[in-house]
Amino acid sequence: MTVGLGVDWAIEWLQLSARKMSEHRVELIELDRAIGDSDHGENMDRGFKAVLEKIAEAAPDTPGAALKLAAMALMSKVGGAAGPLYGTAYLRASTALGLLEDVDAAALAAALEAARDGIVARGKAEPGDKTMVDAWTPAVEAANEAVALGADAVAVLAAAAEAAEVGAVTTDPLIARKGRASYLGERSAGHRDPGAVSTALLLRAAATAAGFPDGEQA
Amino acid sequence: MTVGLGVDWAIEWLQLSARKMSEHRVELIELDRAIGDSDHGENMDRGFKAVLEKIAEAAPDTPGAALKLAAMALMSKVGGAAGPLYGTAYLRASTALGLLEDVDAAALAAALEAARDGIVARGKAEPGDKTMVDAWTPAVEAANEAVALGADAVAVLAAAAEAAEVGAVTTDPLIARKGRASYLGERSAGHRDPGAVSTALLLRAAATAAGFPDGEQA
Amino acid sequence: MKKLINDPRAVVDESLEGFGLAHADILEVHANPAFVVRKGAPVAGKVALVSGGGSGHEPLHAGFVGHGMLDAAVPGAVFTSPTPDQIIPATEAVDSGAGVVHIVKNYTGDVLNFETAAELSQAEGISVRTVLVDDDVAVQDSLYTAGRRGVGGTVLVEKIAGAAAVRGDTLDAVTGVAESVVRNVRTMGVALSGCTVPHAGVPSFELAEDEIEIGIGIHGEPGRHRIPMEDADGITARLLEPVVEDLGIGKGERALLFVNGMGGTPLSELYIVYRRAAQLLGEKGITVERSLVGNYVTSLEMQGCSISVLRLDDELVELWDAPVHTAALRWGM
Amino acid sequence: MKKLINDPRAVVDESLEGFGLAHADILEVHANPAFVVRKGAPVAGKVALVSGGGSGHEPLHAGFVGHGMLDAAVPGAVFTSPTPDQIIPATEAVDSGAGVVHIVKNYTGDVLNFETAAELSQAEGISVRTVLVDDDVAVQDSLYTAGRRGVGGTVLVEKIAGAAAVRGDTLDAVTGVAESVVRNVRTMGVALSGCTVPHAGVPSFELAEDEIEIGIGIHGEPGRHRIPMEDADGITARLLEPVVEDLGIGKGERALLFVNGMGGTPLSELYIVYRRAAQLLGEKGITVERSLVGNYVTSLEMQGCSISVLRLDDELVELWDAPVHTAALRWGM
Ligand SMILES: Nc1ncnc2c1ncn2[C@@H]1O[C@H](COP(=O)(O)OP(=O)(O)O)[C@@H](O)[C@H]1O
Ligand SMILES: Nc1ncnc2c1ncn2[C@@H]1O[C@H](COP(=O)(O)OP(=O)(O)O)[C@@H](O)[C@H]1O
Ligand SMILES: [Mg+2]
Ligand SMILES: [Mg+2]
Ligand SMILES: [Mg+2]
Ligand SMILES: [Mg+2]
Repeated sequence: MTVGLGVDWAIEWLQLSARKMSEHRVELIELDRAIGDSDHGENMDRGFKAVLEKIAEAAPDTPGAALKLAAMALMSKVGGAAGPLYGTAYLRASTALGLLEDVDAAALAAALEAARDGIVARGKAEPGDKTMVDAWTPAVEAANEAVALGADAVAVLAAAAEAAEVGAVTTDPLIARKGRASYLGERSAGHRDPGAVSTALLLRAAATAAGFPDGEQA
Repeated sequence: MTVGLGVDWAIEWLQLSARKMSEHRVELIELDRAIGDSDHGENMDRGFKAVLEKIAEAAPDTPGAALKLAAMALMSKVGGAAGPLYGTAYLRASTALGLLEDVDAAALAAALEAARDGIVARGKAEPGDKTMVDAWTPAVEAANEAVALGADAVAVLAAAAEAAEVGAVTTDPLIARKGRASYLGERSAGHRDPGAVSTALLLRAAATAAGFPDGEQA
Repeated sequence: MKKLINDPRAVVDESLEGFGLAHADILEVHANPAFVVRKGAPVAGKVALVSGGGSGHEPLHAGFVGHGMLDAAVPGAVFTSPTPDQIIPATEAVDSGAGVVHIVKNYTGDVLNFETAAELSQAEGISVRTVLVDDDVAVQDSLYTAGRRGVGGTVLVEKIAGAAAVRGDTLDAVTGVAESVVRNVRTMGVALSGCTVPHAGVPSFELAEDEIEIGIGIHGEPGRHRIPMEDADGITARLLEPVVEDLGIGKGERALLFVNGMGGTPLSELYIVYRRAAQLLGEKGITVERSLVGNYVTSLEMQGCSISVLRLDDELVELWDAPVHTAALRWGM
Repeated sequence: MKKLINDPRAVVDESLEGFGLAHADILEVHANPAFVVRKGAPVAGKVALVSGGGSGHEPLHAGFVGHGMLDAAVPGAVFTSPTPDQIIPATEAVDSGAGVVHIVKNYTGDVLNFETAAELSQAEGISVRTVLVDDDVAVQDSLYTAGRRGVGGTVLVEKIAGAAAVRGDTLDAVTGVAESVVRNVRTMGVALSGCTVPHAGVPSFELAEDEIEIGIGIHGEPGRHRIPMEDADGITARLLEPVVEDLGIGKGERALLFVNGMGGTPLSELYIVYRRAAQLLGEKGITVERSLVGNYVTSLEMQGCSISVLRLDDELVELWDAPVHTAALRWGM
């Protein structure tokens, strides 16, 4: 018997992520159209389709291996800003998980933190810059808090997803200082950051894959 | 005392023509837009503005001289198909009038016929080809008939104008075989030929300048 | 329709002025009457080439003035052929005594105005030959009509005849080369949108979101028929097949393939059309030896393209490859 | 929005395929991953230049692959920067051992992807230098933002650095030349209409009949502000003044003036803008010594233009004039 989340969860997460990116493709394009260049949904959809293919080719045997596979696929198929940022995030998370076969709450929170730190290291965005960091940062904080309160892995993911969703909404009034939306200056206010929304969708998929009931699915 | 139309009539005709081309500029553009290239009104307006300038520069002293002046201005400023055709028409009419100071009914009809023949010689269009020839030909016929019936110069012009107006309307159902509208083949049917309409306007201006009451003016 | 212009009636003059400023190294722009002459004209002993037509087709014709192509270009108002009082001084400015070839697109207005100009120039002692370009297969040719239009193929006539003139060909020989290009080139075009003549202010025609015009000319005039929108490969076949058939080109022959943009279509789309056209020619056993892809004979900002095929032989290839230095076409120097 | 395409997801690949067919004499197109390499690469002893970015800006960058300019170009999806797995093999294909300069437009995506590619290529033993182009004065520069965008000036960087590489400059010297072009060029753009990304199917932004966007980039993103439509001379002044001011160019200095079309604007209008820009520079006592007018860095079928001014000195003029032979820019050979 395992106490944490195994490779099946990781694979399920990535597959569900692919489904979500496809379902929300148009929404993410629309968000990006308002303050960017209309491609975020297309990029993420293309990237996660590639992740599915990679998984079908060579089934990974640990959660870390699954995330590494995803990282490589995202880096080589997404392009734009999101590709390297998500690629780095998944790669750092994979490294944090190492060869673990079962991921417990603490390991999960550490992996999320590593992912967020990777994004910040590459993109140099701070919270409040109106980027995916505004979804990742509250997610990491919520995950760490949940661990401190003794939550299990599923609850950690649920807390992270919830916080990321709230974080995405909080980008609405912000004036972008990083990424393509920053060119709009004050005109970027009043729009939600597409990368923050995709982050929330991906973390929600992680919780759902772990068995946490998903409002959108129900 | 003179019995026919003198240089004052000719100048008045050209000035009124310029006014008419300006007033009907948009209408002629619209007609040309449907089956041509949207420039006939612009071309005629530009051309007759140049005629006005020429007249202002050097006042002609016979009707023939006035028409020659107009011919040169039209040839050098209208361009397109209409420029050379009207240029030739006015030149031939001028030649037909020679040095006459007073133009009587017979001389007028002969000048109109010379104008029409010039257009046909240059453009090779036959009646029914959906061109300005479909306004000129009935005008010439009506003028000759009026002369045969003993009409005076004013009545000859009125008859020609009336016939040209009817002629223009008869182009509606025709399929164009000459000019730009011919490229449309059957799609040219159901539209009035812009050159036939400008011809009718110019001949109406000739009658009005000669003192015949103009419905449009009243 | 927004346009980067000042006064709609000043469009041609101001644009020519800018053109002259940008290309002062190779040409001069004359105003009142408007025409463009290459630097160093007349070129001693060389037959000169003059072309012209309505404006709105840029870079045609002024963009092809320079070494190896036109000696002068005569731009009319937008979509309106120029007048003799422009064509005559342009003809005089470039004649070295070896004679002048007028390259005229077959439209009533162009034909008539160039006819008058040629007559008057001849009367002044200049030998003038006229070559009519009528490559548009969308129009049925007939003795009783205005005949076929001159469209995209005009660029190929100007380039190749220009090279023959540089080679030292006589007036009759240059005329002959130009005529042989006319005989061997066919074109057909499609519009995805109309275009707006500045002085008119409204589009020449309107197309619904799912309609295209097949067999258009280059003056914003509607085409032969309107069909539902198709994909690029389908449209390419519709344009190419009549071109190939009318030209009667087939297996074992050599061709130049020219995909011309009408002004508002991205270059990337022209290459998608080129791809399919090249494939189709390949399937017919025709070797595409030379190519040209870009906006060369346009209709203002119209979206769409035309496909031209020129049958090649060794001489035409050599003349095509010969150096040319104009604002819009340049190689070998 | 009608487009001459087949499958929206195949646009880049099919267009590249057609591009490769049309220009097989000077370059090769690789598929999966997609990149374009000049014929004869790597050129022994020569520093190589690689650039890339999202597609939709044609002819940038693939149109500038060839002698005297880029050795390779790496096209991403439409408006999406390419990925390291495209950039790395392109870099490897052109390195002769003399090193490779990556010319990168300053966008987060381009910077990050080229960064990864450069790191991994370095690890494989290739010396890579990166030059960031950030010429767009519409964006306020600041340490706390993504910084200025790379736009029209990129063409000038590629041409001039390419000539330095042909001259035999070392990796550091070519990098230095590219950086000096970046330091001396500024650009600002305007849109009269948005553009439609094929996979999105709706315009990137909508403008009313009497509105224009000032300070746009090249990805269909909205600009800094929206103003009522003005005439060409007014718009030209609005674009040129901040360019001149930011560049700090003035009386007695020499310049290259580049009026770039965004794809859907007729060439004739670009010359109207050029005319006014040249007049304004003249009034300031700045000598326009070189010019470039045309659609070189586009945003699909967007209507609008950008104006770039490059401060010239003898060396830059010499490098600009040096022979170049690419699909979209060619002279001297
Ligand atoms: N410097 C950055 N740090 C973190 N996230 C960023 C940064 N720049 C952009 N992003 C994220 O990337 C998203 C845009 O991704 P995408 O549209 O795929 O790429 P691109 O902007 O290159 O078109 C933005 O919504 C934002 O969340
Ligand atoms: N061969 C011809 N013979 C007589 N009239 C003609 C001929 N071709 C054209 N036209 C007339 O010219 C008119 C078009 O003139 P215009 O629009 O100014 O010139 P273009 O057709 O060159 O744009 C037509 O409506 C027609 O009446
Ligand atoms: Mg984007
Ligand atoms: Mg017309
Ligand atoms: Mg016309
Ligand atoms: Mg992008």
